[in-house]
Amino acid sequence: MLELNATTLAFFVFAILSVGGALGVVTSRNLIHGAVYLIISLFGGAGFFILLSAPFLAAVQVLVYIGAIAILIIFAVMLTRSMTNMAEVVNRQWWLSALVGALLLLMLAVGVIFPVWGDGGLLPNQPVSDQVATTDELGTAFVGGEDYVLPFEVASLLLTGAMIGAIVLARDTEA
Amino acid sequence: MEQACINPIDTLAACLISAGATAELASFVQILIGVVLISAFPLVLVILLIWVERKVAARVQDRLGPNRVGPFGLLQNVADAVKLILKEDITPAGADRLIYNAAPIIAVLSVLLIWAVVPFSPAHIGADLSIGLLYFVAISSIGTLAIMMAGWASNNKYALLGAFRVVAQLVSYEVPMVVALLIPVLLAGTLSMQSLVRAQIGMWFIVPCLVSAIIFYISNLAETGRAPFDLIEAESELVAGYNIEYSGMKFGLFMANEFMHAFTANLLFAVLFLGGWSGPGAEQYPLLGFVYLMLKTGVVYIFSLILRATVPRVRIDHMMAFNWKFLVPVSIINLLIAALLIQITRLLGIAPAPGETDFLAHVPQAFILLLGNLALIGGILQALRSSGRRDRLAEQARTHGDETAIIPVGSGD
Amino acid sequence: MTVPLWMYLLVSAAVFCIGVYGVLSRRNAVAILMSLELMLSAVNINLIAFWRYGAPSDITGQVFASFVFVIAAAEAAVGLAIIIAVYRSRGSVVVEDVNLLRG
Amino acid sequence: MSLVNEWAFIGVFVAVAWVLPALPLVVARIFQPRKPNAIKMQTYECGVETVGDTWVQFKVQYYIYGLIFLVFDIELIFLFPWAMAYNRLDFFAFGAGFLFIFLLADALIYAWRKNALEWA
Repeated sequence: MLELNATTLAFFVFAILSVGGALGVVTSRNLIHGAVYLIISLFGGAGFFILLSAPFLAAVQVLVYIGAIAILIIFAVMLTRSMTNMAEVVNRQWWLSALVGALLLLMLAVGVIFPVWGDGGLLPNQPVSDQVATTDELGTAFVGGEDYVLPFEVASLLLTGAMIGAIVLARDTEA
Repeated sequence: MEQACINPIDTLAACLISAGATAELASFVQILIGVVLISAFPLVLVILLIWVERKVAARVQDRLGPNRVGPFGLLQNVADAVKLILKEDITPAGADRLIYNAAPIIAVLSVLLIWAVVPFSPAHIGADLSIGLLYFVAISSIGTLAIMMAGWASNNKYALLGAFRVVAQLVSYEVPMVVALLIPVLLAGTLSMQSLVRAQIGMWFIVPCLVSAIIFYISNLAETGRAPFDLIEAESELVAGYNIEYSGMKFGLFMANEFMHAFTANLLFAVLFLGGWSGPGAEQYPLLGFVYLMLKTGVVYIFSLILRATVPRVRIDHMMAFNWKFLVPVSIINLLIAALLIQITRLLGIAPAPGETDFLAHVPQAFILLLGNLALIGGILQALRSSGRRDRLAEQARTHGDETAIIPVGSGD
Repeated sequence: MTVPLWMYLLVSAAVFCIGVYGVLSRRNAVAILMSLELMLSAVNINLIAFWRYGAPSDITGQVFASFVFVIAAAEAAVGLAIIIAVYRSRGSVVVEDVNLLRG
Repeated sequence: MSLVNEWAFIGVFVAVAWVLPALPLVVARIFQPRKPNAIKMQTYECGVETVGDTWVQFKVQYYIYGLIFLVFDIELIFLFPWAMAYNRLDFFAFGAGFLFIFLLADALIYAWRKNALEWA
């Protein structure tokens, strides 16, 4: 059984944050509340990244998701006045969707996660080593050799395309 | 490190362990004391800061400033705080109570959290995270969120409109700020705040990164909502901005947050560009390093106060144009120039070795980078002059008709 | 490290499935987009957990997570822009009301 | 201090530091007079009662600024590791970084040319 120490305690706090926040996102009637729940859930994710020795990605998660995407979502909610006065939050097949989600989770848990990585499973469920790559190795991976230099540039191209496309779409065409 | 021995908190932890406590408990107590000290310090400091600000503004405007309560009016802010506590605070009808009440706390927390990674001296830092600088940028974005929450939860058009403007301002000025921060990282090769300060022992980053220091300073003024970018409280346009519905101590928290944030921004400027705690003797006597840091911060802070008292507020469209059409392009060009020059100095073999603390070893690279920066500043000034002249001539031609559009010789600049 | 890998995978799977439910059931397009972001974030937790437990000395896991961030951001930017454009022409963000292909 | 200990500090900080700003609010709650009434609780609007919904429609320009900000924010994921590793890399790294930034600058120039940066 798990021993209770700071790491496991932090894990459970983050697990509650991310799952609870996720439930809030899909159930809240008010979309701004939904955005706040999304932020809570993403904070839980950032906590996991810290526990998993990837603090750089944790900071990026806060910066990108919480600092930028959440702000963008709130702007969009305001722009489309879609926050309130929506009589029905979910569509008619919502129970079907819930069934699909629950079955998927069951299938993943019973069919994949426990047999393979559970206690006594096929593969080890503890880290193979504590030699963790650092953030500057990430930079070396991107531009140090040929490995990821093409994806690195393509990412830039993708962002440029997304930005131009989004500006074209979002602006008033007649203006 | 031998300085750690004189750290009273470490001594206390050692005492606890010798008294029979477990190592976990001792380190927890150690962390707890550190947290309380670091988070309480700015909150106490802010009372003094508001006094300094009011005194400086008064001196610039040929007034006396607060001078009734206590010696030199020092207790004026304590009296103000007591007043704010005794005041009824009103939660407007239709407000979203939970978010409305959480917003000021989150706003203050977002500034306090920055102090956790500020290196006060070689031996004193809350947490020397390996990604300290990125942590600072990430935490700043939470402050933006707090303002958005405050504006939305108030259920007031003006508050919401004010919040939107502020958020647009904050996210816009974050772009040049972060691009400017990349250049010290290029030089130091690390994101840890303590290592960034150590990299400046030989040469302060303001010399090789002059342009990025200026960009960082300007965008920090905007990030903290200080004059001339204080549109957050544009009384004449938006009544008061996002915090209009807040009263009593909740308003007080927003105000304290603003002053604290301004000081924190100047503190970070001193840490990142003015060498932080570094100075003669700082390694031997960590407390001296703290004094150096506070002195450097004080100079920058007073400068921003004088700036506040002298410059008029800019209009929001001008402010946005200044950011997107001036600061962002300049910061990008500056980044490319710095990256190129650093690579060239390395090819020439005159770049200092990593961890070099000797001043002279840093001179050649810093000199070349400074030259690049000065050339960039010269180019910008020239471009501004010619574009300003073009606009002026176009304006003249439009208002005076054709015959005065002929420029008299020699009046062109 | 005392938390076994399956616990991370389970949490990430749970968040992912909640996201699936949100995408399938919500009527508001912005809410659907938020659920999509949840799914992407769950994917990232999964990636990083596998990286940390499987090959922590190799940076590849973090590289892939970075690209997931890029995809998430591009998706949010373009998706929200499409929603705003549709709202402007149709005056609605309810996905059932908006069917451009059917006219 | 080890890596985990550093983050434990941040964790305790988040858990404890919010008490400090919350404290004056609690103290104020105890001491302040509380006499709410309907007129006092009205939202503030130049002395007149609020007309209509608070959620008036906003300019799309806010979204555009947020969008450009998002794109530049994402760029940081790549540029911060690039800058950290820069001292150990050769001219190829400069070229790669240059191309990366140039592509992004392209997007900014496009927005500028299309007047998407105007506040109007």
